[in-house]
Amino acid sequence: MMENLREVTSVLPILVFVVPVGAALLIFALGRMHRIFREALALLGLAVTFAISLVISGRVLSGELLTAWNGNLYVDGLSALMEVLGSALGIVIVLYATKYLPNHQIGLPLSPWRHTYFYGLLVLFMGTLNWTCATNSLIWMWVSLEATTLTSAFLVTFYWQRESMEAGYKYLLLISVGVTLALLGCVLIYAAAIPLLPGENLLHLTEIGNVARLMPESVVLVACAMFVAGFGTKAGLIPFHAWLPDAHAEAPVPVSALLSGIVIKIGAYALARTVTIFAPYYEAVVIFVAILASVSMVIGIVMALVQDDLKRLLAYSSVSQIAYVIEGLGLGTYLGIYGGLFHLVNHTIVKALLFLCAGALMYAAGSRKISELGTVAKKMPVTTFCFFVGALAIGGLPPFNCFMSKLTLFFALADREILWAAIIGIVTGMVTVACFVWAAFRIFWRKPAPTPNPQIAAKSVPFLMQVSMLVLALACILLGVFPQVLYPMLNAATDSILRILGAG
Amino acid sequence: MAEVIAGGNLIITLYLIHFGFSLLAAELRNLRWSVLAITLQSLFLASILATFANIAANPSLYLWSLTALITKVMLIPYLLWLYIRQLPTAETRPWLGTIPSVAVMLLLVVFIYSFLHTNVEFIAPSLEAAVEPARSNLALSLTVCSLGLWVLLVRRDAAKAVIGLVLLENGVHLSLVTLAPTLPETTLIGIVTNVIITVWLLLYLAGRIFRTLGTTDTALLSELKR
Amino acid sequence: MGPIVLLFIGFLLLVTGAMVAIATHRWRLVCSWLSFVFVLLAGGCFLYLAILVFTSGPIAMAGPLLILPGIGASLTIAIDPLSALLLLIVSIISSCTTLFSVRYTLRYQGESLVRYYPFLLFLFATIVGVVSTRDMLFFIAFWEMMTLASYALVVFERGNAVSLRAGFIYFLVTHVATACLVMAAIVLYVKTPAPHSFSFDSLSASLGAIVAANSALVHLILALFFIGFVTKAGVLPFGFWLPNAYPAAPSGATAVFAGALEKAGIYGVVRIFCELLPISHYSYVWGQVIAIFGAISIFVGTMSALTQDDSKRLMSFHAIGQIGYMLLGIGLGVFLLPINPPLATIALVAGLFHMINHSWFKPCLFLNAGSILYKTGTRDLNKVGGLLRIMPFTGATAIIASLSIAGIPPLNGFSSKLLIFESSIMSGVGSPLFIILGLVAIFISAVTLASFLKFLNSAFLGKLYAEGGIDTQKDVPLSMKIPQGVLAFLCILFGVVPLLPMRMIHSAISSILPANYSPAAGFLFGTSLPGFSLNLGQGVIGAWNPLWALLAMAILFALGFFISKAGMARTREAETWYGGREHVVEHVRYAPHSFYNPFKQIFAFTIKGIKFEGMYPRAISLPRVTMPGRLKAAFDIDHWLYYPFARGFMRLSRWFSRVHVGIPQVYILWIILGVIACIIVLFLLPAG
Amino acid sequence: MSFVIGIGILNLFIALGLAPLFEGVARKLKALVHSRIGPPLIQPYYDLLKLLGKEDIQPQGMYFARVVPWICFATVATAALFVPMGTDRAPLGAAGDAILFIYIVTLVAVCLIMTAAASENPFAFIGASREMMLQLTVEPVLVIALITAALNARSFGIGDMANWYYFKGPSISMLLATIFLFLALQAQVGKLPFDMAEAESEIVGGLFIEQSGPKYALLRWTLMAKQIIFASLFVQVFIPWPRIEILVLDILIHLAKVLGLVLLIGLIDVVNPRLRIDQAVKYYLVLVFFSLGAVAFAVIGA
Repeated sequence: MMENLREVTSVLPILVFVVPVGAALLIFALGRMHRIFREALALLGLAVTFAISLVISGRVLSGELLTAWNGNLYVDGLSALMEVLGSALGIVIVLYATKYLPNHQIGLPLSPWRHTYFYGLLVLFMGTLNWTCATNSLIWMWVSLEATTLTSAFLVTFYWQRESMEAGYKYLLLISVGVTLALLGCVLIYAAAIPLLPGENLLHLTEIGNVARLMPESVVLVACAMFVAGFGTKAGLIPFHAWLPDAHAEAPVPVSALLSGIVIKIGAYALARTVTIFAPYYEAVVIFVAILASVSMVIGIVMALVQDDLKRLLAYSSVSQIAYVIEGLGLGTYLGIYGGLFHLVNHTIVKALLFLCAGALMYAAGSRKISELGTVAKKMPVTTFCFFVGALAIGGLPPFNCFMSKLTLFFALADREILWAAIIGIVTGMVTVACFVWAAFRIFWRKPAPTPNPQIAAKSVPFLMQVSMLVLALACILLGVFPQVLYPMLNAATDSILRILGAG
Repeated sequence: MAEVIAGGNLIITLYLIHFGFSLLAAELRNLRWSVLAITLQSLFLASILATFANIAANPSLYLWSLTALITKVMLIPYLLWLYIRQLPTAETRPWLGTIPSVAVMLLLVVFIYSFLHTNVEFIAPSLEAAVEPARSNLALSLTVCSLGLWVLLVRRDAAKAVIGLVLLENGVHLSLVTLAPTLPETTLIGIVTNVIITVWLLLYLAGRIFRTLGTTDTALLSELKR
Repeated sequence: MGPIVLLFIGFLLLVTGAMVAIATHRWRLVCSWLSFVFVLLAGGCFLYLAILVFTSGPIAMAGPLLILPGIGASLTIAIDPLSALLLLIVSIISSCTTLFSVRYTLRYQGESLVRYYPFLLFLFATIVGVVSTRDMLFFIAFWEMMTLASYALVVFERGNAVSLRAGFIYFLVTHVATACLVMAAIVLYVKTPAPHSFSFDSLSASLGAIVAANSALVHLILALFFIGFVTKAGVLPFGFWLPNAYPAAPSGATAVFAGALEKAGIYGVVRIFCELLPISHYSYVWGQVIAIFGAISIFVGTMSALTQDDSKRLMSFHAIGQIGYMLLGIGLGVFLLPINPPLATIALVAGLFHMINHSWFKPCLFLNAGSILYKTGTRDLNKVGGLLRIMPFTGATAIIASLSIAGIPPLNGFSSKLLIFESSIMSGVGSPLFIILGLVAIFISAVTLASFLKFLNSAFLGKLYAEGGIDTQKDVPLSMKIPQGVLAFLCILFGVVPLLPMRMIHSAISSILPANYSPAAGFLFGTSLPGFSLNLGQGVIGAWNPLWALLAMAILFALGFFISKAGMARTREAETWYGGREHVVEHVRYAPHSFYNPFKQIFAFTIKGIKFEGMYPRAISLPRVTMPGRLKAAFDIDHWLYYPFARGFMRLSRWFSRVHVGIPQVYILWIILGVIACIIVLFLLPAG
Repeated sequence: MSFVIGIGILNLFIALGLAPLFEGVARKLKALVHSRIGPPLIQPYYDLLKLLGKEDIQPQGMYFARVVPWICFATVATAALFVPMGTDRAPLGAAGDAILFIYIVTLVAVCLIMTAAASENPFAFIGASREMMLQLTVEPVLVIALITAALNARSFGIGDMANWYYFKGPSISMLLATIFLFLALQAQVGKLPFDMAEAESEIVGGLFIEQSGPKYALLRWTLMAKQIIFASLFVQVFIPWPRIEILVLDILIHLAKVLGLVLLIGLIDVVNPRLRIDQAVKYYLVLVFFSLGAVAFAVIGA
């Protein structure tokens, strides 16, 4: 626990979400003139945001808590982590998208406006993400969370085909309904907490911890149920995950990498801010989250096993992997949260890598169906290597990053005497390995499919896309071999959550 | 004391009218009429806010009713009206006819009121929420929310789904009044802008779907199986 | 830092070697020779380190290299004599096999070397990692990486489906084994004292605590560890994958598997059952379990080897058999720990001595099989014959290695088998179980001899014959002869001077067992360097003096030579006599598969139609054999266990994914029902 | 040290020197049974001397084939050094030399098989495979008998076994072991019912078809010596009784017992037809199974 924490008011938390919004507006304005404008502006916006978030995390690591607007914006370890992760992923995705969007098969020739609003919405989405991480009030967090959904809705329906519109419609409708339920939960918690906090009219997330135990128990349980349901829809836990496979399958690959990488993580972040606070005081919440997570883990990966469409397979595996993160966060102990956050970071990297590989495959082979992708290994060595690194990493094999995070999670579960969850986790790990290795085997090494797809590797994968894939693959291996690189950042994030719990 | 009681039964009547219009908005098959019903319902929501302002002597509630008036009574109906013109007026046949859905709704109202009147502390977090006008307001908001969900569940038409979503948001807006009166206005404006943008995006999407699919029947939107 | 730096230099060399191999894999010879140079240097470092440890006691790192604070795991490096043994083996085996594969991989023109040398070097690095870490988490991490590297080597020949399938089975089985290790580690980790940590000492403390509480949990932990290690070592019934997986890999890699990879399993068993497990009645029970599994593998492995005609498969079955001998020795040692310290030490020394000897003759045999494959292009013994005429050096090393694995006196196999037999029979006085196991061991050593004589007679002796034709009359290139020569020389050296390695192993054993538990080496094995005597405290029970025997044999050889020359008989060269008729080699050859026909008929009992030749069901899918459908189905595990399970699983997952009907309203229904379910479950769960 | 050399020379003299004599006696007995006079007792010496002078035919290029017969002779002679003939300790034997003896004898068999295999002649291969199968099934009987004795005497030394048996007197396990070992002796020395390895009539000299001249002489000599070694082991361990502490007399008694045993073997050899190899293997496997009974009794301590 870092004791010497100084509340420092600084302009950074505001900048971190104003800059992307500004950049987005600029893109909307100038984007149509020329390709360079929109891509350069997007990259510039995200680079500046990334720099700001690095400065913020540097200051947070040195023991400062940045606040702005007298406490309404509040950046601690966890939000710094999410901002850094988000903007980093954003940069990689934009790099990938510059090459991917202009010249791939699906969809009619894209008008310049279509490109501009893609980059614009992407950067705007980053802005809303940073705003979610920065706000300190429960209700404002809900508002910004809803804003992220809105900005990413039209990214999903980018192709405006029949399927992508359907996916977009479901994405928007289901998440709005789900997140409205979470609003009910927020209102309940707000109403229960306000009388206990005199002179406080905007319920700060940091203060909830002090009164967590004093609130009436039935209200807290109902609110937790609402939170889990609402933010669970956003994160994609089983009964509420319906939008996830369709949105991932139909959205363009950079967007699905974004969805899988950051969007569901915002759901997990929201749960970390709300449900984890009640974990130490209400054993039922911990057990409930563990049950729900185990169910989503198993059913998610079981459904992934049989998918023929590569992106739907990756979507279902996201359902199963995010369950690990939420199970960790739900435990409420240092090790649990540390493991959950560690897996959150690892999964973002691995899943983004796998989606980019899927994109490269679609780019070269023009098809998403595993049955139609026969032996492409020889023609696409980099993609094969990256996909295998991703497959082995997500399975949780030692030299890669998910091994350490899953192991930390299992120890946390074992420590909290919930051994059955650990065993389910290990079994799911094995099924994940089997599912991915089998899929990789079918795609890369199997003899060509009975109906040989003519344009297999008609085009070679452009260099920029390969670079972004290699960067992510390298991150997987590096984090696997030197897990303690992330230790200071994760420790700060976990301490920030525990400080909120501890205060209570 | 008198106006309190007078105010009291004024509130009850407003509640009933509000509930009536939301039921109408849900059931009317002609989209234009249901848009009209939803605007009236929002109007009464604003009036409820106003009456609550003078009952609980909380001036900020007047501001709340003003914002509700601007957004919910003017902006959303304008958007709805703008897009409904492109869509067919008649709504596609819902799964359940009017009689069974009305019956279910009444059953739901009875259940929620009886449940809240017996053990209100189960859901009401603080003491003043458990007092008479707030309690029935809470009950009303829960019913309107469940009505909204019911519309989303049963109705097949895309526009009708938007109306269901608006009903749901109004219900939540109502609960805000009783549970979170001290909420600053900016947050409220934030929530309401969110609702507006959602409605606008959904309607634009419904329009595009209608142009490609030819119908606004969301049940047909089920290509992505398995 | 001191000498431990050598370990990092070695490790670094291997990793850079792998990188260099990746970089230069286009130019095959350059890549091979560079890898060999790197491996030789690394091997030199490890060898020097091992010798240093034997002479001046264990070396440990000052602080932990890498700390995982959250979990309490830290990569602490410590080389004690036991790991020094493994280092010794790895250093020599790695250099020999890499040198051998320099020319051997020229055979695989189709396959790119980028999937051979990097993984080979990575395999050596991970084995060194496994033996040098004192922390269970990193032990498992290295263990899993070792499996990955070996899997990559097994599926080296991408073309043929058999090796891919064998590789896949190998991958799954070893993965399940590692899962057992992980679970055992977790159960132990949770029970460690307050600041949970993974180091072996804290784990052994927690195991001690559980043993003190004498709960059945100890059996669970030990069973999980045992299955984890034994599957890797290839002990039947867990090692069923071995006869398919080893021949699939190229001979250089198979030699490493048999030489060093299996020994990691044995190292694990010794580490857990002698060091972590405190000496208690558990070691009494588990000693017998280990010994019985050893005996099973000896019997089934070697009996089925008798009937094999494929040279590499023959060697793999014998690998299983020989591992059985080691486990018999170690199991006996663990069994005797609570009762009789001197005999326990001798038994453990016997087991480990056989491990080292096995690391010399088995890779040598695999390299011989590789040379035959290199020269004649076939592994089937029926298609080759009389190669001694054109491959004298390989033939000589094959004869030495075969005789030493069969346990013929002057060679190293004999001294370790002698130790195993004497300790098992002598300990049998207390319990009859070990007499039976001893008898099985002796009888099976005769069967090993028979099987290797068949290998020698069919491959090297007899008429020169190779179905695929032989390109050049010369022996295999020099770079393939040297490793076989080195290994054969080591077999002779360890056979003639057994006391030197036994003192090393004794120091390793006494370093693991509690202090001054096992009597001094001098007391147990005598001091005279040439021979050793087994002293059990109550008098010497066995002694073997190889030098004297060799001296006598040399004198008598000279006597025989002079007698035969005394007659001054003229010598004449002549064609072999085939009853005087014209002959073609094929008609006249006595093919190996008919070598033990009578014996096979006796041991080829059939259970209702399924032909069993020497305990291991011959390839069941014999088309010709008409057998009752029911029984064939009963034996074909794939059909009644694996495929239905897989199909059921797929149907379940297809049913789950069909739940997505696509209609938005249904999904909204899910959300509503989900919320209601959440509320109900939350209220039902036991509150706070 | 001097004791070892002295006894060593004595053993060699008995095993190599007297072996042809005992063979001559056996031939004489065969002749008497066939009711003919038969060759003089020292006929085997003449055969060996004649063969030493005969022309030595060698296969081209196989140096190994030339060296192997000498190795055979050397191993048999070394085996002789491990068997106590009359004395209580074998010249080279130390404590626990029973297992050494088993393996040295196996080495002898290996050398014989190597000679056959090196000669590339299919008949020799058939002989080698038969010899190996015989060795495979007969050796366990020898091993089990020795282990029975070892378990009783609590030590692996052949001398200790003999002493223990001498002082303790007959016991059930030892009697059983004696019977089974005697039944196995026939095959170990390669006498008639089980001499299919070098069956002259079937596979034309079997193992030694390609050997000629001095090589053949050495190999015949090896067979004769092997017979004496096995006989003396049998006699030393399993019939130790008439023992007088004087060395010379003990040796003479030992020779007498060995002679009696050789005669008995010769008698069985004469009257029995040659068995097929699978019959022999089946017979000996049954014998091995029953000899386990002897070990069981030894364990119980009977």
